[in-house]
Amino acid sequence: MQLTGDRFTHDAAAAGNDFSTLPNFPAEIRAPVGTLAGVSSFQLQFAAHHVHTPGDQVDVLVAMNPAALKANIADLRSGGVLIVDNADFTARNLAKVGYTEDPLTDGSLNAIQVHAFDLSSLAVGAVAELGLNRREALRTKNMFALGLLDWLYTRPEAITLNFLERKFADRPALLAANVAAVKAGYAFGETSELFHHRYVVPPAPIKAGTYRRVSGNLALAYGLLAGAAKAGLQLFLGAYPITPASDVLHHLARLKSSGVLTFQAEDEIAAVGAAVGASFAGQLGVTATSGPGMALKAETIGLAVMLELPLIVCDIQRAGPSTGMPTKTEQGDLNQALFGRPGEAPLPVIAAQSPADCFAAAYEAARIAIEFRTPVILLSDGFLANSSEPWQVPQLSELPEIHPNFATEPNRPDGRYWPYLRDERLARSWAIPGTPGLEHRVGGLEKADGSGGISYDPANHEAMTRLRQAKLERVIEFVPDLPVDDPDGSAELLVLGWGSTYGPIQAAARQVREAGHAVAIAGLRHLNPLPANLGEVLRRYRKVIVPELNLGQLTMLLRARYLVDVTSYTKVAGLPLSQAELAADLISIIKEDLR
Amino acid sequence: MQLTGDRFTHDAAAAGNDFSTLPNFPAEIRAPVGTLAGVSSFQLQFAAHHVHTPGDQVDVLVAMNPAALKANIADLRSGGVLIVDNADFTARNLAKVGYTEDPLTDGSLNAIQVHAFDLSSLAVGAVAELGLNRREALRTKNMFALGLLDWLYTRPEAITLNFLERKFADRPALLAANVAAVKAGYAFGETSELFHHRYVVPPAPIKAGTYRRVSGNLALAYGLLAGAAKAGLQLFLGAYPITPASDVLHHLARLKSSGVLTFQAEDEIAAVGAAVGASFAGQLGVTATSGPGMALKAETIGLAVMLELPLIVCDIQRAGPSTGMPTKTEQGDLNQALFGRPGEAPLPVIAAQSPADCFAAAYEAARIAIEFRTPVILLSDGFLANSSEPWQVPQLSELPEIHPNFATEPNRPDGRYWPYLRDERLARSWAIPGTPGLEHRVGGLEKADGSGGISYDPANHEAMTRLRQAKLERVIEFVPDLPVDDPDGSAELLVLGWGSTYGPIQAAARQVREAGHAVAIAGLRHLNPLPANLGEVLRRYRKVIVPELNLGQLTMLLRARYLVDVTSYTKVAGLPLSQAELAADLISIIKEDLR
Amino acid sequence: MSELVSPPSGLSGVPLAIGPLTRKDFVSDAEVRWCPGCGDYAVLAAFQGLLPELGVRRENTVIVSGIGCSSRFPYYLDTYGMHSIHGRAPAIATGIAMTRPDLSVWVVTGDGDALSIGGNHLIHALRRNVNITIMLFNNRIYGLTKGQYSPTSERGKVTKSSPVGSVDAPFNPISLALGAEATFVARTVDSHRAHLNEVLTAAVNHRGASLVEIYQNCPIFNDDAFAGLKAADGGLINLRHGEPVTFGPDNSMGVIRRPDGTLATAPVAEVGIGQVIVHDAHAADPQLAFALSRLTDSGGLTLAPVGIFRDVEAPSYDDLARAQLTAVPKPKARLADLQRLITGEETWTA
Amino acid sequence: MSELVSPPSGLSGVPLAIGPLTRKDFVSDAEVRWCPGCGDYAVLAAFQGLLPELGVRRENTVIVSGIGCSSRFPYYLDTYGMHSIHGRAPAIATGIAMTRPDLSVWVVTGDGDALSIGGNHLIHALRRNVNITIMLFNNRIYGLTKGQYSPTSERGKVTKSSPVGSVDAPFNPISLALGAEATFVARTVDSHRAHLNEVLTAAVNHRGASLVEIYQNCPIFNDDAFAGLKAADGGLINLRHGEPVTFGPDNSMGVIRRPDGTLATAPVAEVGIGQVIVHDAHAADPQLAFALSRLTDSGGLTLAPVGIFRDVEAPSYDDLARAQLTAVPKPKARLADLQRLITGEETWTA
Ligand SMILES: Cc1ncc(C[n+]2csc(CCOP(=O)(O)OP(=O)(O)O)c2C)c(N)n1
Ligand SMILES: Cc1ncc(C[n+]2csc(CCOP(=O)(O)OP(=O)(O)O)c2C)c(N)n1
Ligand code: SF4
Ligand code: SF4
Ligand SMILES: [Mg+2]
Ligand SMILES: [Mg+2]
Repeated sequence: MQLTGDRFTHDAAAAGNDFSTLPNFPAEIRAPVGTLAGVSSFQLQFAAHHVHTPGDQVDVLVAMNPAALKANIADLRSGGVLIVDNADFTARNLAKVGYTEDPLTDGSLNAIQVHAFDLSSLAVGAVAELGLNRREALRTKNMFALGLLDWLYTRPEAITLNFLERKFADRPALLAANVAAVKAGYAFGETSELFHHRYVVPPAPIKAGTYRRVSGNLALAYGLLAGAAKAGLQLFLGAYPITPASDVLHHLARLKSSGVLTFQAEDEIAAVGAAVGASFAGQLGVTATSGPGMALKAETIGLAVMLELPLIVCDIQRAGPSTGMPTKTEQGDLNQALFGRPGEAPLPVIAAQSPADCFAAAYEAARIAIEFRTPVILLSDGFLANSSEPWQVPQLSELPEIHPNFATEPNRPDGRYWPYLRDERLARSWAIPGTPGLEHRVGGLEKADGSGGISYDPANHEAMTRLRQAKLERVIEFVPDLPVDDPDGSAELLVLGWGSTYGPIQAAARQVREAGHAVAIAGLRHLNPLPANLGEVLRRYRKVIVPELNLGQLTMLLRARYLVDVTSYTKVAGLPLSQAELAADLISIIKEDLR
Repeated sequence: MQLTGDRFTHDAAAAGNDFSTLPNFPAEIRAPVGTLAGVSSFQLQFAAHHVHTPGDQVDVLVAMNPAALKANIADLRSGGVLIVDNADFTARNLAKVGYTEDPLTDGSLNAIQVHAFDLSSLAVGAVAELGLNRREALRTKNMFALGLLDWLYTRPEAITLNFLERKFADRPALLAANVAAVKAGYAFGETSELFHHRYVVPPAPIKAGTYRRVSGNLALAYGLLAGAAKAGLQLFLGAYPITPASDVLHHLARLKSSGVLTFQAEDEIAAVGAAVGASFAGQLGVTATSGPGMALKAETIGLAVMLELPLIVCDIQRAGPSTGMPTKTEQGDLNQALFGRPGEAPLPVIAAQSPADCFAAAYEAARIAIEFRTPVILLSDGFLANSSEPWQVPQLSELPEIHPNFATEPNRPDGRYWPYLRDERLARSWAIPGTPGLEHRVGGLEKADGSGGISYDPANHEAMTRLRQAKLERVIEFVPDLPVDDPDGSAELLVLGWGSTYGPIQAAARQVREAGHAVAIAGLRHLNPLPANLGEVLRRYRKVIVPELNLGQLTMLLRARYLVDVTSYTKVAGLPLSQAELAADLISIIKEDLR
Repeated sequence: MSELVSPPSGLSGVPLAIGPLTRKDFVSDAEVRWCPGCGDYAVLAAFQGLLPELGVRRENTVIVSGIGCSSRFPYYLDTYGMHSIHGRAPAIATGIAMTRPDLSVWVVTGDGDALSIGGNHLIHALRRNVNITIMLFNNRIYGLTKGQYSPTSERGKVTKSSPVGSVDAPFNPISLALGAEATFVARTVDSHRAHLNEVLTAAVNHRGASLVEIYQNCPIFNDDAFAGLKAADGGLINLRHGEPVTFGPDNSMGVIRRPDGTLATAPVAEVGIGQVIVHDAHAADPQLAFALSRLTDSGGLTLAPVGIFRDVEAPSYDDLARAQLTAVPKPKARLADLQRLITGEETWTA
Repeated sequence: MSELVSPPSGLSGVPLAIGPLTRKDFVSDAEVRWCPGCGDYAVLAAFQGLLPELGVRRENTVIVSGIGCSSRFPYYLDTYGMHSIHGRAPAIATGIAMTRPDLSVWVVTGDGDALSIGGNHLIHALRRNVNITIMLFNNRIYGLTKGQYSPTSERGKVTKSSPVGSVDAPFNPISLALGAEATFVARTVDSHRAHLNEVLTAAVNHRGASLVEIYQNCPIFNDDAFAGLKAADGGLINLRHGEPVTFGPDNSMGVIRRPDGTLATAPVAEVGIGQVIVHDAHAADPQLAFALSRLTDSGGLTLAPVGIFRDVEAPSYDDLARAQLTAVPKPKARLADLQRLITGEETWTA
């Protein structure tokens, strides 16, 4: 199913639709097929308008067996279309997933347009002549389904066929079979008379440019690499596999031709340690993990704060606490990112807002880390990581420059080198090994400002503690004012999200506005330091709602910082925020609280 | 010097004075004697009234060499008494610590009553007949100084002599020498005519009862043990040495006759892991560390939140970030305690307010951990850890009972056992290995409430996340309302501290009140959940000042929670809060801001 | 020593079952969720069969695991169990074993869990000789995170995280354990039920830390990693205490000592059975066990000794730690003692 | 192999110093702050003398340490250095070595730092064979935290944290390293400057991970821990490749192989020099090195081999990892390549 969804997404992209996808994997590696735990699904929303989420309720559901039907039917909207392969609807299979009656015949799906047929046999029949064994033949059913969907949505078959030719270039038998299956599916749509409508989804009005499809983890990997490349540094990733961050390692491990060094460490502590080492050596050290791994890295991140070295720590959040639900999404690590270190150890925190935005967020993280010599925490989450959307490919030449500004000369009148002399931004001087005359030592003990020598002087510690905080605040230079989307300026309600909630917020706002209400929305990318205009923005609205996939972590920050009585709106179900639910709640708030 | 200070403290205690001590060790193990880095000092405040800190400025300074003088002279108040051994005031020694002139003769100490004499020779002379070698003889100078101080403060020599008899019971030569030195010092005071006054400090008006002297780390160890004993559990400490927490391990390792098992682990992760294991096995698992170790324990603490098992994590805070200044104090880990874990992982946080209060705080931590089946973080700091004060020895029989309430029977109608069925407090059922019929599995994955089986159900995760938070909030049952010290109810200014700042706040309030101003003070012991009346208390005052040894961590919490514009008052110098500075600042706030 | 006393077993102190137990008593109602064909199934089945035979009470058995496919193990056994966090099971088990000598404590872990993130706890548990039995499922891959190479993968392994081949030299878990002063070290194979049984029984009866490496097939991400060994004429060298170390078809091959002192394999027919070394699992010194461990080829695995490399008596950490305690008195007396303790010697009265 | 090519040295790739360097060049201006009489002083002095002899540029030397008394080391050397956090130096050094083949990377650590909290990083760095040189100061105690027993302390050690004696069995760092596949393992003594020099020189010239255990006296918390060895007639067994392993007064003692294959010591006069084994540090197989490591008594230390136990050629991890990269093009071309990469193959235009 993942492949069918993937290719159908490309068809939507080629047709100029905007889209958003969400693959959904079982928690087990290969949970037995036909069980609820074993269902793998792929959700796609595409449209002629801007799309911000993979959608909550679906219009069309393709279910290949009873388990898939059971697991997903609740998401199909009333009146929606169900395409279902009934080949496996035996009593035994139905019972296995808890159906006592056959849902295709017991009337329970009356509110739905059901198209049930033996898709498996049709696919097997279509490839009958091609010499595949039964297992291989059965596998082509996914391509049959794709052909059928292509027909239903009036997509040209050519894109899929081209792809198959590339994919199976050296396996002609499989190529022929898959092509035959696609064509058979397409023909089935055309001839079976099961379907009374075909759909045409016109292109969405998106900015002119070259687009590609990208998932959050891939965009993030590219953003890191772009940052290193623009700074002229090697990218070094130290990582230990963990869901849903492992793909960052997988993507970067393939980029050896781009000079990326990846180090699969023995644990998360070694991973971040090696990244700190790489940065000390004058490269861009990065590490990527999820919540439990973040906890383990905390001590070393604190060291990087003290050393004042560039470092990017990517936290692809998953549902917690503890092992939690590793394959599910959440925004539970904001507090950990901001506060999860001993002592006062401030550092910049950036959150990506959409799969494609992971690129820009990672690039910004690199720019801040390198130019301010500071560790930066980059927050993404399981939803962004695996979800994909169109991405206007950036021109690297147009991205802001990044200057590591390595020290090459002594910086003291007496010809010495002091590693903790600072520039106007309070960023310290950065000399890397191999530079003659600038030999120096850094460490985790408190140091005298300027010289960097160990210091237990109370006044120095006081000054250094405040200086590290002041440096963090200088990062505001790279933080743009928060733009608010408030079309006619009449809204009394502001919905402020951060990270991945901004997609659903945008989608919900569309619904609220379509329902005739005014609502302002904004999405925070910079969580530390916060944008300079944020206080003013918050005070501008009668009511501020802050949706989060946690119990109100940003809310706490905003209330503390601005003393504004913002309202927390929280979901912790391991799922992306539901746009429909949010829209409904916003409308009732507008109707009731803001009358 | 530590021993002299220690014994002189006992003399003060015996005289019924209230007191507070602060030993100050060099960061290096044995930094060379005579260097500034090598100075070890012992600060003591005693009085006929309540004493809350070891004092900022001292009345009497005893300096045994130029380095000690240089390191501490700034703390001696103008007009104070300096007793100084001038034996080592050679040009070389003076130069070594940066004196270009001899401070005893250059007039720089004119504002001070200087008593300089060759204390070393006097001590050596006093023991001349006793057959010690020179090094041993010289060591008696500390006892000479003690004898002199005993004379100066009109203390009976007997207490010291008794102690020496116990200490040197089996080393008669050393006993004789030390006794001789004490007596010689006493006699020197009496006969030398150097001193024109003797002081008499009457007993302080303290509650009737039996008192002993106790340091924070010892009181904490006893509190943990008392908690385990009252609950009928074995105390298990998993620990990895770290300054300033190591003494908790050292103290408990000596209590083998009380059934305490200590485990010196390979690292902090193993230490807390073993403690979780001990709790799972039905004992009281405890771990003790400082900031860097806390960071390493975060993942396992999250596991304990998920398992819902008792666990006490003691964080004896030190100056950070990173390695920071290990021997110095700070309150920089409040945020880490509250928020330093992935996902939503709420747990109770308690902070001890004084050395002796470490007992009560540890006992409360045990009570909450056991009765709510939850990890509890207990915050102390380097100052409390090493500082000592009089402690009214509690009667164990009067402490509140602690009931582990182990499950012994199946709790389901069908005869099964569900480990996540809850009582009214939302505490889960706790069955321990060895109990027949209650076999069950727990783990870090999200679990179905009740049964505890692994669950990926979105609604269940939502419910469990809120339930863990709700359970934390039920702990309020054990949290008394915050008492406010506002003698005549006329104060407009509230000073709210937490943990170890409450001592200096009390001392400062005394000064402020003595200067004729009204000020209200309160000290928070429970940081999570916060006392029920806290919001009301904060709103009662025109201005609320929150002093902290960090950059305002409690302040953030209060502002977020109560939307009250509290004012942060922060010091991060690695030192306890200065009462004099605070008092002066409070007075000027009262005079200027609250006119 | 004038008398021969039988050494304490790993299970002494654990109460005996009252009635006979069966396999069924140890099967929990959780649905087993490994991939079809996973080697974990075979080990689970063998283990469920073994537990009732040990004769100790079900409720006194505790199984602690880390994270990984294999670490799901405790859920499938109706004993006390904990599915903890990645790599930390030996530390948690240490706390259990120290405080409760009446429990039989097992650790279930994987090659990633035990040797990558958990390597330090493993070697320290072995060094200390805590009375626990560790089952290390070595599939030479990270299963649960979908197939990255592990610290036991052969160099050059192509995985998602090593698309052009890994460059790490692998650990030999047996050598590592012996280097860490382990007192019981063994290896067995998922599909060899009788051998598994035998080795695990010896392991749990050993007092102190026992490490059992189990070669376990992961058909999804590292299929047939041990096929070369499992083949009828494969290179499994079965170690048995007191017996000559022979292997191969009709035991035609033997392990001999070369003139330089190191071990090597040779056809028995050529060297004569007299040259074949005799295994001594109880040798106080681990030199022989270590030498035997080196016969494992770390690459494609065509040769590997299985069985008990080392099984020596040594005081167990938790026994020693408990021996330092004086018996805890009854609650009342305990509180009175404690009251004396906290009151201390230097008090004064106000 | 038809040709004999000299293997790459641990220092190849590190630029040579232009002019001659002296000890003074390597002395930083930080005040040395160990206790009087601490063994660290002797090692520091030797090391400051050694560095200029290596011939590489001062600015291309990096010293990374963890936390502990010994870990103050980098501050006293005028090279690049990092005093990092407890136990993590090998991991940090790995990142440095991987990204910068032009640097000579040293790790300074203690028995607590390397073997307690940092045990996992140590064994993994050794297994991978990262090109770093690790100096492990073993004083068999935690110095900086004021004297708790460490993973190398003898059992029964009385310290603040073990008031009635520790119950842990200690690690033998050499055995542990060999069990972890280390390719260079040696031991030396703080006060034996010439030996220290020789061993460290060999270590840094070894390409890959080199572990050098240095017996270091802590006069404050564990005084004379090695006195038994250092005594004139003490039990230091000096290992030299290709030479018979003899020791004691007039080399009157020798190491022989017992009939059961294990090593033991015996008076040479009794057994004859022919029975004394000849050391082979370059043996591909670590069996001999391991056997030699077991001659160390783990208790009061009266016998301990010193010198190079093992020194074998094996590809270093960082060399292999870098070899997988294609050369990074000049900045312009690099950006153009990257632009192509991120644009990808399936684009569309709006
Ligand atoms: C702290 C932490 N880091 C990483 C992970 C992700 N993770 C889970 S299992 C695993 C490795 C599993 O490999 P192995 O121990 O060999 O077990 P297998 O699945 O092969 O049985 C990893 C990396 C995690 N759960 N927690
Ligand atoms: C995370 C962490 N845990 C604990 C400590 C405290 N600590 C500092 S050094 C040390 C042990 C030092 O022993 P060793 O490595 O043998 O060095 P030595 O001082 O003996 O040279 C410990 C436990 C720390 N700094 N950081
Ligand atoms: S991934 Fe491999 S180890 Fe994991 S359950 Fe599947 S077959 Fe077994
Ligand atoms: S405590 Fe020991 S190891 Fe540390 S500096 Fe002092 S003598 Fe050296
Ligand atoms: Mg595995
Ligand atoms: Mg040490």
